[in-house]
Amino acid sequence: MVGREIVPRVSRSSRPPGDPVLIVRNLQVANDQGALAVKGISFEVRAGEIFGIAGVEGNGQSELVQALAGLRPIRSGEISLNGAEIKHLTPLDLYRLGGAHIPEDRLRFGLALNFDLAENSILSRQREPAFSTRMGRLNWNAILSYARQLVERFNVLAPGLHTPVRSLSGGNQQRLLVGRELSKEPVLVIAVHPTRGLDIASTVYIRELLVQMRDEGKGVLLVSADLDEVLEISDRIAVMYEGQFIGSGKVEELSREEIGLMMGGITPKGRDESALASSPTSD
Amino acid sequence: MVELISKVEADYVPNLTTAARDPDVQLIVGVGFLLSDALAQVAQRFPNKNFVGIDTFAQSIIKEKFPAKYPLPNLMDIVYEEHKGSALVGALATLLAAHYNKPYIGGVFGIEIPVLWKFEIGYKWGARWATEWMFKNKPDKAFKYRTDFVLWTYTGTFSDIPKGYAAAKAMYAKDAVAVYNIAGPLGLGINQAVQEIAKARGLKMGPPFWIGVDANQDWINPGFVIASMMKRVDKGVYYATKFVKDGKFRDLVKQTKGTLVLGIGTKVAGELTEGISVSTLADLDEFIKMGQTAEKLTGKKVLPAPPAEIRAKVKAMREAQPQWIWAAVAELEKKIREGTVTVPLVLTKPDIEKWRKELG
Amino acid sequence: MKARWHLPRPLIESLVTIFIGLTAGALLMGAFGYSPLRAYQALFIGAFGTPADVLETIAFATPLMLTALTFSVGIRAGLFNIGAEGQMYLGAIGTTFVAGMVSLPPGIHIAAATASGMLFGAAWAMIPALLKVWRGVHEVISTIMANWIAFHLSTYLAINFLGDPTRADRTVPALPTARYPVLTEDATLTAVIFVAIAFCAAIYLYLWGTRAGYELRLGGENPDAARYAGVNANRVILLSFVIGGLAAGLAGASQIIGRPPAWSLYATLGNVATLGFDGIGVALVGRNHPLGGILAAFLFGALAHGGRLMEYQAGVLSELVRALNGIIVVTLAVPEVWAMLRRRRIR
Amino acid sequence: MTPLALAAVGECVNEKAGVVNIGLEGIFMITSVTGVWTAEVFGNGAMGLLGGALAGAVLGFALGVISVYGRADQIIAGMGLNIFALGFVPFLLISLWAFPGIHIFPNELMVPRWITPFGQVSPVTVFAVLVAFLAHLLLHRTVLGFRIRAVGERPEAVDVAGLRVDHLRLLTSTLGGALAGIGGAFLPLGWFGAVVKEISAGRGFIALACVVFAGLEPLLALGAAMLFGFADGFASAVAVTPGVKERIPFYFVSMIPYVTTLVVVALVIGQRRFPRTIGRPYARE
Repeated sequence: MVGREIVPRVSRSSRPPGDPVLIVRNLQVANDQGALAVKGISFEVRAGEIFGIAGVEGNGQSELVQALAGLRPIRSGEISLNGAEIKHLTPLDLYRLGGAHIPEDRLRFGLALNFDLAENSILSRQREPAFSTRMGRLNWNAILSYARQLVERFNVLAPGLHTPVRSLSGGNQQRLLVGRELSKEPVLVIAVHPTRGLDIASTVYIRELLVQMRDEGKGVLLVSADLDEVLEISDRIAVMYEGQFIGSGKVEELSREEIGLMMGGITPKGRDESALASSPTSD
Repeated sequence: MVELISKVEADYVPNLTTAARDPDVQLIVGVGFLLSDALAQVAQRFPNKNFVGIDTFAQSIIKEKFPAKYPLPNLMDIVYEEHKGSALVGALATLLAAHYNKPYIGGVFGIEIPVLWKFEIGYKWGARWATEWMFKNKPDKAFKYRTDFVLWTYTGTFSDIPKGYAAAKAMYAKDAVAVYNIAGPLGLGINQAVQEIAKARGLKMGPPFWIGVDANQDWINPGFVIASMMKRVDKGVYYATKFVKDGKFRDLVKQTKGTLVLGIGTKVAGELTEGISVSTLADLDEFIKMGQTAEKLTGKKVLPAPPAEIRAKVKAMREAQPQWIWAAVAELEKKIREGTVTVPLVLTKPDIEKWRKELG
Repeated sequence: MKARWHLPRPLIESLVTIFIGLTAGALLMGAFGYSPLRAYQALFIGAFGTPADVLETIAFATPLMLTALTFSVGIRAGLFNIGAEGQMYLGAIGTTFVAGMVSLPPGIHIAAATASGMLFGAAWAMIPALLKVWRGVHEVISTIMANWIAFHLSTYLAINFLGDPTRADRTVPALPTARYPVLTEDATLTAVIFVAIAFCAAIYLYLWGTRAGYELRLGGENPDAARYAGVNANRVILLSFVIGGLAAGLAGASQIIGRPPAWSLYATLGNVATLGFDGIGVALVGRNHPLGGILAAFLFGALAHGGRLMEYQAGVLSELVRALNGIIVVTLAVPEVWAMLRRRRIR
Repeated sequence: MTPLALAAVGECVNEKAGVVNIGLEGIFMITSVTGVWTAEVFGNGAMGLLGGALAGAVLGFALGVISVYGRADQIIAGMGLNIFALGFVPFLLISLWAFPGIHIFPNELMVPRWITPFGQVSPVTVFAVLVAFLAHLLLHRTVLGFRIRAVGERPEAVDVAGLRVDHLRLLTSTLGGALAGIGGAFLPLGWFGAVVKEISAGRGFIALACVVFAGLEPLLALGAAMLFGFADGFASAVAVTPGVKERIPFYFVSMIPYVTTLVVVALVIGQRRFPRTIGRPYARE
């Protein structure tokens, strides 16, 4: 990208990661045309770490994440989320088991533009007892106070809670979305291109939030086409190329150039894949 | 005279009210049986205005719901004896079948609403009468009435002309000699079917024929419309207007209990007031004249051919049929007028079931 | 409390489209040699000239707000349910059956007849709904085919099972215990108007006040976001068709047990025909909002009722009112008109 | 069958370009009137077909402008056209000919039919078959056809390639309208012998069903039109057969074309793929 402004780095503490919250084994996922887009991928995301997936867009990242989020059927393979084995994952399973999902395209998946801010603040949380009764009535008082809380906590600039989300700026839309997902008290956060198209302040802020999540002991799966972002906040990195992980390792072990080459399909060291399924002992 | 066309039948009350509120209006005419309830209601609200319903039975609603008011003095239903007219054309078609040695006659109906049962059974009854007549008067042509002799179908529509075409085509394919149109514009579909055959065989005149309904439809395709069962709505309106003008309207309502029957041989106050007939050449002339007036008024062509040509063609067609056929139809008409035969009037489900069992 | 609904802009937009529709109508009338001024004057006087006319206008509005609701709920769920027509026929059949053939105590009878109409309407709506869920058949095609099938089926049922033995033209009339009370002698308005308004209001509360309503609207607003939020798309389809069918069924019921003088269904379905189609325009002018639909229904009721005086005094066929309806619908389909309007205002 | 085929083939091409015209029914209705009117003005049935085509083209063009530049919801705009026609046609009938609901025109204005050994065939029917083949060739064998298909699938690519997305879509919707217009004019001039206010009786929607059935392939659409034409004729033939009507009430026979449509569409729909941007306006990012 040309003319990119310098984004201040996010500071982070280092802490040993905990148990895996997401285990993926031999996952295969097809794309819309029925061709295999994810060709047998295995990895883990552990509590207290950020696992970054880098790669040029269109190498299967979208399909991978959609499969993990229950938005796309799995062709084969296994997913274990927070200790539960799931064959046919649905979005509700993800939320129920403590997953949060910041989708790649906030306008397509994450928000309903003509709904107002309050309504968007419970999107995907509408079934939680805090927001709707057992009989199915929405608890507007709770929703409004929760939305107000989100707005304050995540610095969403909006004229009011009844403003349609369409009229918010991109950064504020994303703050609302990220805030909503992170306030689910998740054990696993899946974040895809979380800062794409945002202003600097929002970008820094959202990266800080993700790091903060990690520091609070949650697992974060970060998928981003922005190599700087991946390098900056990830603990471990994998590079995805044509539906597979072409290389991976701890962030300290990989150079920028190395990753850049891998993104182009070139594996300088011919790394083996064992590093991916890293168990605590292999550290 | 102002005409209000209702698009939704539930509008009828407001429609009639709109007309009744006009201070210049003395007589409000509603056409169609669906107006009955509305007429009964509005006529009560405007006792100074006169109301006439064509094909309605508003007075019987009054009788049922407000017996004390029956008959309402400012309301007249005009009903027609379509079953009698249908019997005449049924006989005509059957005699033609005998003459041309054809196995069937046909009838194309609209939506099966009970009102059409009158036509259906009348037509079939006339057909059977004709077969019986032939045994007595024309034994060489005589055949026994069969329940499949009349091909008939309800098309479920009063506007989708191709349905009329398809139904008629199937009937002519079975060599029906004539098809009776009881579905308004669908007659044009029947006409299409006839024309197709005429063109293929290079015919200038039927058979095959079709039979018009309500208005005189003989001019639509001269030479192929053997006759029309005419129901003169215009006469009904004319009588009603005349009664109002002569100041006799309310007296007549009292005399007739509010229902004026126009049919064959029907009389009011000793005067013949008929409204049903099988079309004649004279009727055709009258309709041609109306067509010419319309052409003058609108500046548009209404008639399919020059009047003299239409007349000549129809005349030639009529004369090409043997005299005994017309005589037989005239005999039936006379018997109906005298009351020596009775055409069944079918309006209910048990009746239609019974008659269909008998006549097919 | 701050208003949840920003009425002014939609209201202005609706008024502008109506203005466009009326202008186009005036041009049509002018082109065919009628006087638009006289016509519209008659139309206005016809609709609002006397208190009785106002009530009659409201009577016309009653079924329209319901068939509009059918379309609105569909659009809110992202579906084009143009099957109100057929669902309404079946609703009329269901109501006629309970109102005319079943004896029940007063009070209960009205309720049962109304409910039966609504259920019949909803049942008929299940055909396109299930075809959509099972086979993905586009609802525009299936609802329109279902309308035609409903026409023939209802005529058949009306004549063969519900026919009045003494009256050839229509079904058995509703028993007096099943009739909504007439509000005034001067108009055909009955208490069914309150039921209609209450139903619209209830659906409004349902759509904006319940989880299911939220999910339904989300499904229409953004199907991907709905999937993301764990909303079952098939549930949304079924739910929106059921609500739409209930509304259309109630519309059918309202014309049988809530509209004098016939209190029955005509064998040609003439006293309900076209009310379903007219609901589409009403819904769009009402911005697909159940409460907006009520206002728009009054407007179209006025056009329909005023149209007759227009026909009577200015000689303009009242069917033209439906052409105006069509122009208004087309105008409302074009978002750029509003974009242009907004740009102008900024300038 | 002829009007169905004409409208369906035109709509196939139109939908390939990504534009949906739900207003075919309305176009049928309006062009049936304009067709007869032109025929009467010129005293010639063939001119009437032209009059129908012209009015259809204007309506198609108008819908195209609304969809392309106005970014309209095409389904709602099309329904609007249908509703408009429902009111406008009766108004037109009475305004033009001072007679409510129906107008019978002189017989010699009927488009003549060719007499062949297999029965009578209207030249318009032959034309419709020809059009289906031409549309097939256009879509699959010509550069223009390739562009039309590309506009439906990847308008952005067509745009980048320097072609006008808007012009291509206007072209197809005008063409589709014109073909439907010929079909509409054919209804009275080649078939019915009169105009009535509900002349098309749902045929516009059945044409749409043919398009869905055909998966936007003109030749299949032609086949579908024949099938539905047959279902219609079959219904009428069944209705008159003695012995059948006593057992099956005609009401059910009348449903046959509509039920056929529903069943057929439900059966094939899974195998049909439609252009990616169908029904959606194209906006440059």
